[in-house]
Amino acid sequence: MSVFIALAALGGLTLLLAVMLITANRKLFVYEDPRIETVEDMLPKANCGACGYPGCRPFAEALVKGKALPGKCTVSTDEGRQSIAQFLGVDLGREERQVARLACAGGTNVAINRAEYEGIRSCQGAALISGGGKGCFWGCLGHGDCEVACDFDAITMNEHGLPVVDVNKCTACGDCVVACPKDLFSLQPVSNRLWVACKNLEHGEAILEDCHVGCTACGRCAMDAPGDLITMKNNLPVIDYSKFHQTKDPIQRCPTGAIVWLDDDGTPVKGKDSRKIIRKGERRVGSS
Amino acid sequence: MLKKTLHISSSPHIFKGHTTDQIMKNVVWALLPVVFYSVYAFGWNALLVIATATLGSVITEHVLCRLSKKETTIADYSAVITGILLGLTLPPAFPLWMAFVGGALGIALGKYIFGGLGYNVFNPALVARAVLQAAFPVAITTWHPAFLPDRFSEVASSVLALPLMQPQYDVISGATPLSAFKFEGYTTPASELAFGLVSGSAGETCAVIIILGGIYLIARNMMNWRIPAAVLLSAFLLSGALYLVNSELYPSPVFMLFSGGLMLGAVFMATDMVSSPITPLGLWIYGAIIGVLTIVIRVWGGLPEGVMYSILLANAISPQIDRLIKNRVYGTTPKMKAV
Amino acid sequence: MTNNPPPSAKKITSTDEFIKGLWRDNPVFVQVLGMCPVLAVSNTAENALAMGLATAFVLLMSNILVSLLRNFVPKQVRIASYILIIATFVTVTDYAIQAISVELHKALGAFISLIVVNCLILSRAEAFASKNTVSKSVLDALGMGLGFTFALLCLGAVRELLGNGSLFGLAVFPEGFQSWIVMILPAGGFFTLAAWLLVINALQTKKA
Amino acid sequence: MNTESLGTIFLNASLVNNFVLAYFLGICPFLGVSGKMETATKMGGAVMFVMLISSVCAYGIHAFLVVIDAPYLQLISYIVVIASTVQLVEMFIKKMSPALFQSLGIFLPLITTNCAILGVALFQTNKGYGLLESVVYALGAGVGFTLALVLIAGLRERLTFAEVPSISKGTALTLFIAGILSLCFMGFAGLGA
Amino acid sequence: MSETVNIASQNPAGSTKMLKAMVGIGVLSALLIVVTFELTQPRVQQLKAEALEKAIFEVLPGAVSSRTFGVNAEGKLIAPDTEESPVSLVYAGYDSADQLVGYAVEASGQGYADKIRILYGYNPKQQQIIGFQVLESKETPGLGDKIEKEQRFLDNFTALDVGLNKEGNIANKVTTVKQGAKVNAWEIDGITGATISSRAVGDIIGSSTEEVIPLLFDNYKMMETPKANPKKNENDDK
Amino acid sequence: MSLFNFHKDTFKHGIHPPESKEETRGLPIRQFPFSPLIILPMEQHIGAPSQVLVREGQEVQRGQLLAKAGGYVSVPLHAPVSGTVRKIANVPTISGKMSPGIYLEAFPFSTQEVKEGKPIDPDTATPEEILQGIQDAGIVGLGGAAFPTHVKLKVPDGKTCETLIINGVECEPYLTTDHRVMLEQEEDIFTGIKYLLKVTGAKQAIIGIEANKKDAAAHLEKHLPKDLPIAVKVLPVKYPQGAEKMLITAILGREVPSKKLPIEVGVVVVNVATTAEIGRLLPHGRGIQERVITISGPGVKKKGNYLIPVGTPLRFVLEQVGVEEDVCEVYMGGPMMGMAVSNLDISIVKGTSGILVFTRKEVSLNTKTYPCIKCGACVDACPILLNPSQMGILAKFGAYEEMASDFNLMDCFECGSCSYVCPSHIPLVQYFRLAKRAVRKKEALQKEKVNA
Repeated sequence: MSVFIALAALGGLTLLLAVMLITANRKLFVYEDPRIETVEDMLPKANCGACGYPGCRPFAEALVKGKALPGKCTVSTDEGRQSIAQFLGVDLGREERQVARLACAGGTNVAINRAEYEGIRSCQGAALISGGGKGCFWGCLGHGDCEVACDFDAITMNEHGLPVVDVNKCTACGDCVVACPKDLFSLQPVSNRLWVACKNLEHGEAILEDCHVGCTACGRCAMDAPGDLITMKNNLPVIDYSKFHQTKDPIQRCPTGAIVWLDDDGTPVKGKDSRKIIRKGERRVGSS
Repeated sequence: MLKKTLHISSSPHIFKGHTTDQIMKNVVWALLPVVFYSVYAFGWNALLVIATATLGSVITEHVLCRLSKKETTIADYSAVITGILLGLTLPPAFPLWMAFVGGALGIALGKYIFGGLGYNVFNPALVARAVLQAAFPVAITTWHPAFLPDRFSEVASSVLALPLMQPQYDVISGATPLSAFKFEGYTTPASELAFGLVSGSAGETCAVIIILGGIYLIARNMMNWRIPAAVLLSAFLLSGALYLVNSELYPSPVFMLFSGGLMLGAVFMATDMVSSPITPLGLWIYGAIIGVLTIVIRVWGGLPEGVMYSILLANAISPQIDRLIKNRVYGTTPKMKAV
Repeated sequence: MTNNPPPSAKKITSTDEFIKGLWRDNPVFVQVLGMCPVLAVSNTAENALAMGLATAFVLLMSNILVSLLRNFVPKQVRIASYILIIATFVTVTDYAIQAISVELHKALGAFISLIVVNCLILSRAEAFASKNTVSKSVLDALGMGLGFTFALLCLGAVRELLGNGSLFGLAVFPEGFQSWIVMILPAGGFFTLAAWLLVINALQTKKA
Repeated sequence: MNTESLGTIFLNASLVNNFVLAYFLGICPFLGVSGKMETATKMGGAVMFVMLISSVCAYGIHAFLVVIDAPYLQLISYIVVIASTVQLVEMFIKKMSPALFQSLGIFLPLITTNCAILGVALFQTNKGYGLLESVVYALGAGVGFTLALVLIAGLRERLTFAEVPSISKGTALTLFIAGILSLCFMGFAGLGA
Repeated sequence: MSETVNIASQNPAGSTKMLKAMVGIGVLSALLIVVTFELTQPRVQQLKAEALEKAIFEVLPGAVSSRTFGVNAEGKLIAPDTEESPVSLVYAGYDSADQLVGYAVEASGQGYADKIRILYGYNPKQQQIIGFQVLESKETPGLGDKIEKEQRFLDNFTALDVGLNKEGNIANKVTTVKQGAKVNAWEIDGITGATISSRAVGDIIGSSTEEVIPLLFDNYKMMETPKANPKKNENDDK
Repeated sequence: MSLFNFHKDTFKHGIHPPESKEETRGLPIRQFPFSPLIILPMEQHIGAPSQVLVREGQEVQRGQLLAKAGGYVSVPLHAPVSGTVRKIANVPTISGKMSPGIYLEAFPFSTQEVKEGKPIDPDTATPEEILQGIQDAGIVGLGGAAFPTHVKLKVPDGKTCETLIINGVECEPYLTTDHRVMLEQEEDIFTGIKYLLKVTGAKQAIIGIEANKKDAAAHLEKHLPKDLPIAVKVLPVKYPQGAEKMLITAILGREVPSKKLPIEVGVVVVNVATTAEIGRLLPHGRGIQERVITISGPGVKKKGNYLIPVGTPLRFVLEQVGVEEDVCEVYMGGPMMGMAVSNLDISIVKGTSGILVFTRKEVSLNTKTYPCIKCGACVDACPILLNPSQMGILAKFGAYEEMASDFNLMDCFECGSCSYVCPSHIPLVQYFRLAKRAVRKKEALQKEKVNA
């Protein structure tokens, strides 16, 4: 007897609910981006809320709108996350890979600090206080804002307080470009090997007091360079990469090593005429 | 002469005298009389308990700093305060091993996991106390009478209970004024309360000394006077109103203010700056929440004492207070920002 | 962590399906799923074990059924159907436990019924069983179920040990042990799970 | 049999035996959605709403099951009816008021699998509450849930700006806070007795 | 969860399929549940009955069999076989000689944390409570749950006076007093540290006895032996 | 407004740093020697840099125009000494930034006579003429902000100026330039006010002076000209009363709306030294060549108030007055808002009101930073009632936008009261500057995007 009651009750109940849902589905239909549905299907549908969104569907909506990253879902597998990322296809496919390049070579071994900065340990903070105390106004302050800003661990500060970009890890996201208060970073195609590692706009040897590797705007590189590959603008050499071909010649006569050739892994190579810097320790005011 | 490297730093270039560690140190100074009095009233037991709790806090702070490879922060006195405050809220005959565990928990659970000083959202001493209360309900509600004649010659056996072992109590425990009232309807006279001639936690019995410590800190501008004022005022008003309604059923407001941990809580616990709101109005509201909740729990709740829970709850509410109560910024019209 | 190919690639061995739930994708420690019973009935090791097994059973059965019916159920009523299936097995389990021991049923309380809304089960049904063969689903359910049971046991053991001085009801500490009552209170549940997560975090940071 | 006043029921469900902090119900959303104040309040509101609906539904079903004498169908019919009702409500809101849907509706699907909802339905049946009592009980549970959620959201929001040690970041920290809050709520024990 | 989206674009045949699937699963579920229920029910009932009987025998030392009586809305005792539906239940326990040992009465009330459900044994001859057991409580472990465990407290209930006065009411209402302050036979010696819980027990017994004892005392003669009423409760079927 | 009755004659909150003015307040203004080399950056003021009019090698006379205004919000620059233009190149400035500038070599034995220009008669000139005259004289706010004064004085259409407030508060510790100016140049001040009243159309002028300069107040009151509606108001001593908004609240009890200018409440505030300069220069049609500067601080040997030519290098100044051996930090401006100097080759500019030298001893006091304990001291100090504590925490974690949207970050004017009282020595002001800069940068970027 109870079997029939149960069958009738539950069967009836499910029938009723199914009919209700189906009619509701038709009557109350609202159009939505079909991608949301697809992404939602790719999610585990645990509706656990661990992603910070109130369920899988809102999370899917956020994913489609680009407001969230698939990695936020703790329940899904790595593969699941990847397939979502692939579906949403953020990878634009650039013609040539770009990397961040630093236009300064003035580490603590070659550049002096005129004043000792005290305060928030960040370049942005230091830059507010009389420019940060570095002798060269344009130079790297060395507090490592770029290192912090880099989400991919591609930037590390070397022993002279100068950031070094790991070319292989760099994704050219541009975070370091924004982070640097002195605007020393820029995104460059990897093939651009000839590089001016200085930004100071001073003319003449005076800059050498502040930094041994500063550009004195002597113009020798421009003179040596074939054609108008290099021109002097605002006391700095400007390289026209459109005319660029793989030659190390321009670096050879630079007396300071401000213009360099970058190795495959981004290590700068100086010309043979540049001053050899052997100092390991910190360069102080007064010493030369 | 003018060749040397200058220093550069952000304005302003002058600073007012006292620093954070000085504030902390002064809180310790203000607490010392309370400690002395509790030792006077409860003898070696109290001294041992307070010292052990403090030791637990300081050692834990040191060890955790080392473990996370940071410079040790015991020199800022905040761990000492946590330890002393915890010790003061424990019964004088509390087993030492539990006190030590409490001190350690206060730092680890109440402070370290949140990021250390400045980030603890709850008062660490009270977190420790709450955990102890839940873990060892018997030990923490077994009160020792004050001014026992042998308090300087003997140490209670429960104090020296072996670690992880149940303590044995050798003295018939006394009832605190609050439990005496709650369960027996007996009201302890105010004079006894004010001078701590009653059973209770090591440090909560003598209201007068606590008030003096508070006045010292307020006078040195190292404590926000609004919190104790708000706590005591709201507790007084609510219990006063109840007393007026039915003086048979409800105790007098004076009894409420001077009994239990309200005074210690209002002056030294609720005023923990980190876990309290920041705007003046927010502080008043925060204090009032503590005062009202304390009375509500004491009068209608199942527990005789509610100060600890009230302060912890108010700690939990204080981010909300900070969110809703903001100063009206100069040159703006006051409006509630719907966040 | 690992570079397992997606399930459709069919390169995963059966052991992988089984193992992943135990540790790598442990439902409690890694995915933080199904927390309610984890916290609520882990006050003793015995309860934890019973709860874990009950959940594992429901998970197994519903995974099988869902996997069997996966081509029959249209997408739109999938969730509703799955809930029906899960609820059925939970009811079955509920009566089975009652028939085994009234005491145990009393200890687990309403949480047996609440297995229905354990997001672990629904998520496995949705994410795995509805897309995979029966045999794979069985392995997945077993792995996840045992992983869940294991996590529950981890909690239950610690809580019972400290809160009661015993393990599976057997006294571990000598006479006179002061039990830490907070551990069997709700707060203790939160603390123990948090502590386990701390331990796992610490292990992972060490590894990395 | 039932001597509890409505006030006691409410106090019990919201404070003394808080659903989240004492009964561990609704932990998943509690852990997940408590990161931001804004989401927390909305979630709380939505949960309260669904609790009321499901409480009434459960009362009706229970009465029906008593009539046909099939107590064994209790669980399955509760969950199915609650799930479907919530879904209907969701669709209805979506159609009628997109604004309301954005602020409340999107929480609804998550709530279906929230143990607190089913918990209310089961407990009210176990305790043998009448319709009015059930509703008050559901309301109390909802208020308690929201309270816990809002408190923890505030604390977590504050702690996003803290130097939390790396090992206690994330769920562990939330659980610790929940534990401490759970201790705090023990202070309410005995209220309304 | 939400299946709202692609419905409109589906062909109508989908609806039938959905319907079929839902109902099919529903019927399957119902079958499974009913079968399980039918299979387990006897054993579950038996286990429950055993548990209850065990509790009854515990609070009524010496009892070996029991019968269930109801109390109706007018406060009259009714036999188990009558049509009237009882408001609450009372269990009578008999010793091996089929002599009435006493009644086991269930009572409940608000404790510290939640409701406390207890069972106590009443001996009408001695007019005493002779046994006590907590059926269900959520009292704080270590403190409030001493009412279940602490022997000194349980000893209160071996001979707790619930004697009636001339008017047929309880002469002295059962109350809990402070630990160590018990003077009279009708007082319960409380537990320090579990004051509220032990008082709650006192209150529950106090109010329950005031209601039930006079009734039971009036009627106990009628049920002195099980033979007075030949039809036995199913609880006795062993 | 009623609330402010409780704060009569002053504003809410604020601090009381030690005044440290005793040593210099009694010292009369003295002429400073001319430096052999004058360095003049073109960016001495807020706004567009001045544009150089001279060439290298050219000889100029003191007071001659060296550079013209680079736009409306800009002022010209006059030669502070007679000499030769040696070089036109980048010169370092206090901000650390290099700015185009002029190196001027002074004639060693010149009489340094000042060139006369076209005088502007206070009685007959039209407001427009006066405004033009003020710009031509190169006058900027001498209180420190160096905002071109003529821009500030231009009352926008639709607004009226009721009250002219002359700011003689000088709330920064150590500084006594305004104090001395008020004591010594009352005639110039009153002439200046005459110009200003005419330009702004204000009905009255109030000179606000803090109670620690009662002598100056008494002096001015004694010499008040009968024909001008001028009042002197003595205010309680409190920092930062010299800030425009605070001063307006203190004197008139009105609040300047957030992100708005004082003209919104019908007020124009002009610094007393600027007023004196207007009164001194305009009748002769000259431009600014020098200004009064307090040189003080524990590291200075010959403290005092000096009249120093603009462009004098800091190194020369310090050599002249002599500094202690363990000099550690040098500031331009007061100790609360002044900027630390990293390079002594920078020169005095028009906005420099003081030079302070601190030795190792004073500076080492404040090194250790503790975490914020939310003591609320900063909240009780902030004159614009912000929540520096919360903002400091947000800034530490880089939540700049939240600071701006929820905590009125942009209203902060960096007075330094919060940092001054902070027991944890959190560099709050620096954080806020950082945050403000980041927010502005972001806003600018967004604007660019919208326009693009």
